[in-house]
Amino acid sequence: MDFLAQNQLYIVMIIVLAIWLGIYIYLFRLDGRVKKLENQIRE
Amino acid sequence: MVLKILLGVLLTAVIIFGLGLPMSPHPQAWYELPVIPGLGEKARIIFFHVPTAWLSVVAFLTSMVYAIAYLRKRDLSYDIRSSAAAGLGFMFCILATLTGAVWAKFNWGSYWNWDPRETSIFVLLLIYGAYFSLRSAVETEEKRAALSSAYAIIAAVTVPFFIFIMPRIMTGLHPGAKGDPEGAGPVVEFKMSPNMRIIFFSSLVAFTLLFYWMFTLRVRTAQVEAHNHQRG
Amino acid sequence: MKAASPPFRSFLRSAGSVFLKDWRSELRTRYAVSALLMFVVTTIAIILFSLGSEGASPDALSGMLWVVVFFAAMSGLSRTFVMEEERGTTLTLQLLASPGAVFFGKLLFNLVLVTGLNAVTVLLYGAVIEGFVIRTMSIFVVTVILGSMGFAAAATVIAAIIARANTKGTLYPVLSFPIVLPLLLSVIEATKKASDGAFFAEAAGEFQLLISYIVVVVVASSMLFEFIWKD
Amino acid sequence: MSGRVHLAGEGLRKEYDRRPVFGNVSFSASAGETLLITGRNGSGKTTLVKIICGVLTPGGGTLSLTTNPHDPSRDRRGLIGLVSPYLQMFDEFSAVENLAIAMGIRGLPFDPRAADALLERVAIFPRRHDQVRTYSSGMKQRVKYAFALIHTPPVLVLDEPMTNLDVEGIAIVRTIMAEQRRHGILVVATNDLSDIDTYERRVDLDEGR
Repeated sequence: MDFLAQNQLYIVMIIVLAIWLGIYIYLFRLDGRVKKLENQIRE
Repeated sequence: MVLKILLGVLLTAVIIFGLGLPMSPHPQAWYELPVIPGLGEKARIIFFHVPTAWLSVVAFLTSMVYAIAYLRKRDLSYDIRSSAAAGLGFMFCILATLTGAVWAKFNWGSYWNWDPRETSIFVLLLIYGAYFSLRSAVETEEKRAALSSAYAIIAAVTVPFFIFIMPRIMTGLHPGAKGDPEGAGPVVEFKMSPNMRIIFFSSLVAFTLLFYWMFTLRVRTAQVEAHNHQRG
Repeated sequence: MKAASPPFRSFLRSAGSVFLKDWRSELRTRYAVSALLMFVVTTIAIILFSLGSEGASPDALSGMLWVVVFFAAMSGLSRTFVMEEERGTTLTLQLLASPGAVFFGKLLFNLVLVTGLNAVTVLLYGAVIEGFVIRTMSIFVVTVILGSMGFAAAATVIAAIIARANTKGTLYPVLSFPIVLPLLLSVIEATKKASDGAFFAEAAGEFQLLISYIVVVVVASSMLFEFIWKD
Repeated sequence: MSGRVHLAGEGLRKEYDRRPVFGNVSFSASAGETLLITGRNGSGKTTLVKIICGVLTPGGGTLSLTTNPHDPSRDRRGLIGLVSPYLQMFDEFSAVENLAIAMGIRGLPFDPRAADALLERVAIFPRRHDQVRTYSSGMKQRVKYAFALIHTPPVLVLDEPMTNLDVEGIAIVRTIMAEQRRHGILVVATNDLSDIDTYERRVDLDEGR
């Protein structure tokens, strides 16, 4: 904790990483769902 | 699939290295970033702010190219692409504006200074905003596509004039602008060490990939929607 | 003109007749002119009230002149197309004339309208607003003329888009502003130079910019107009 | 005077909002023939009329209108006259002025005597200098006939030709229709088959639904 308090930049980094991970996972799931719908249409 | 994984790795690396690597006044080791006088840690924004601004321009051009394609071919799938690109461009444009404004508050003392680049992105925001208000005002799909395509092209045609007007009217704060003793040429050139450059260009590539992925996703969802609409 | 081929001459005739029809219609109905004039008077009055007894700098005043022009133009220049759409005569015009003839006829009409409007605005503004002085008249006159042409060029195509959308006018300033902004910035800059007493040659850059703007916008809109005009 | 006119549509279709209005419509007609367009409400009669007049681009298919000998001074617009309920005159002008405007915008010379003769024929003559906005709807419909005929088009397109007309008006229109069939093509879009006694060609937009 001391380390983080002194290097606030790493807190920023962790937050940004978390946001990015969230977006990434969201996009992946969206991609999957769209693919499913597209397959439904094709049938 | 390869692209998606590449994107994931690349952007994660950009975040870790771009924000994580220590800065030192006289960089020796490969992992040390140089300190830019007057900016310090705040210089790190370049890895995220510039790519968003870059994408808002790329998206605008993409949208215009598909607008021309729509008017030539009268195929609604081009309009889907055009509006999808414009939508993403609008989002990235807002992101670039916000990140820039917050950063400007801490570095230049105020959120907004009407420096040439701020003015241009403001104009881009206005164009995007007008484009979407126009789209929402037209009900028939074919008409909406034709009118908004025409508008996008007219708007794009007038944008280059800003490049000639801005320097006459205002002095710049952004690196590369007139009146900046350090900068010559575009924003990318300012005093970047080789390792910074690698991170910066990786970030550009990663953001472009992200844009491409989001773009195809939007197009695909819109096509599914259009299909459902068609079947009633 | 002797060598003009018959199709070209009939194109000119056609565009001229579109202009003439709008012109005579305007004389009869005063559809656009009265709204425009009232707008100019109202805006100048508001500027007068807000200035009060305090003067503003000549730079600010030359900027404000174009604010008046912009909003007045935005209130009136869409009328040519919106009027056709409201009265259902768009189809009639589509049957009669090629899109190019309609575009250039309407462009000419808007040009006449906005030039007249600007002349009135400038005279009124100069007479009423104290502290607004023009030292280099030649720069100012050329600026007003080129500015009018630029406004007409940009406004005509946007008006055509607006008329075909369902909004009829509310979106007009929104759509026009980003398009007109380069024009607006250059004319403001040139007007400042005129009021500072710069030499004519010093404004050459602005004039080049204005001329190329007009050319680019007119060429692009005449190419796009067919897509806007035909369903 | 207009030579052999030929009007042909091949595989025409049109969509609105991705929904087909009609698909694969074909027809042809030559001078001296009447083409009848029928179909229920919403079957796209008006859409087809607008496509024939060249103000609407078809979603697919081709439409050709040829004259023989080819007259280069007239484009497609000059070959067609349209009368329809949704066509509006410039109503702050008089009937005569409307005809003059029409000829001017078409890029053709205006002959006032021809205009007077035409207005006489549709029985508007006494009020030809009054603004169109003061006319009754039946009179407006008559002015539209003059408006559509002033440039003597080889193809006359009538959408619901008898709208708003009284007995006298209907008689006038019948003679106009008969005359058009003598030298050119008459296209009529209507569901009221009592309007029209004889026709050579027919497009039924209800077919194939």
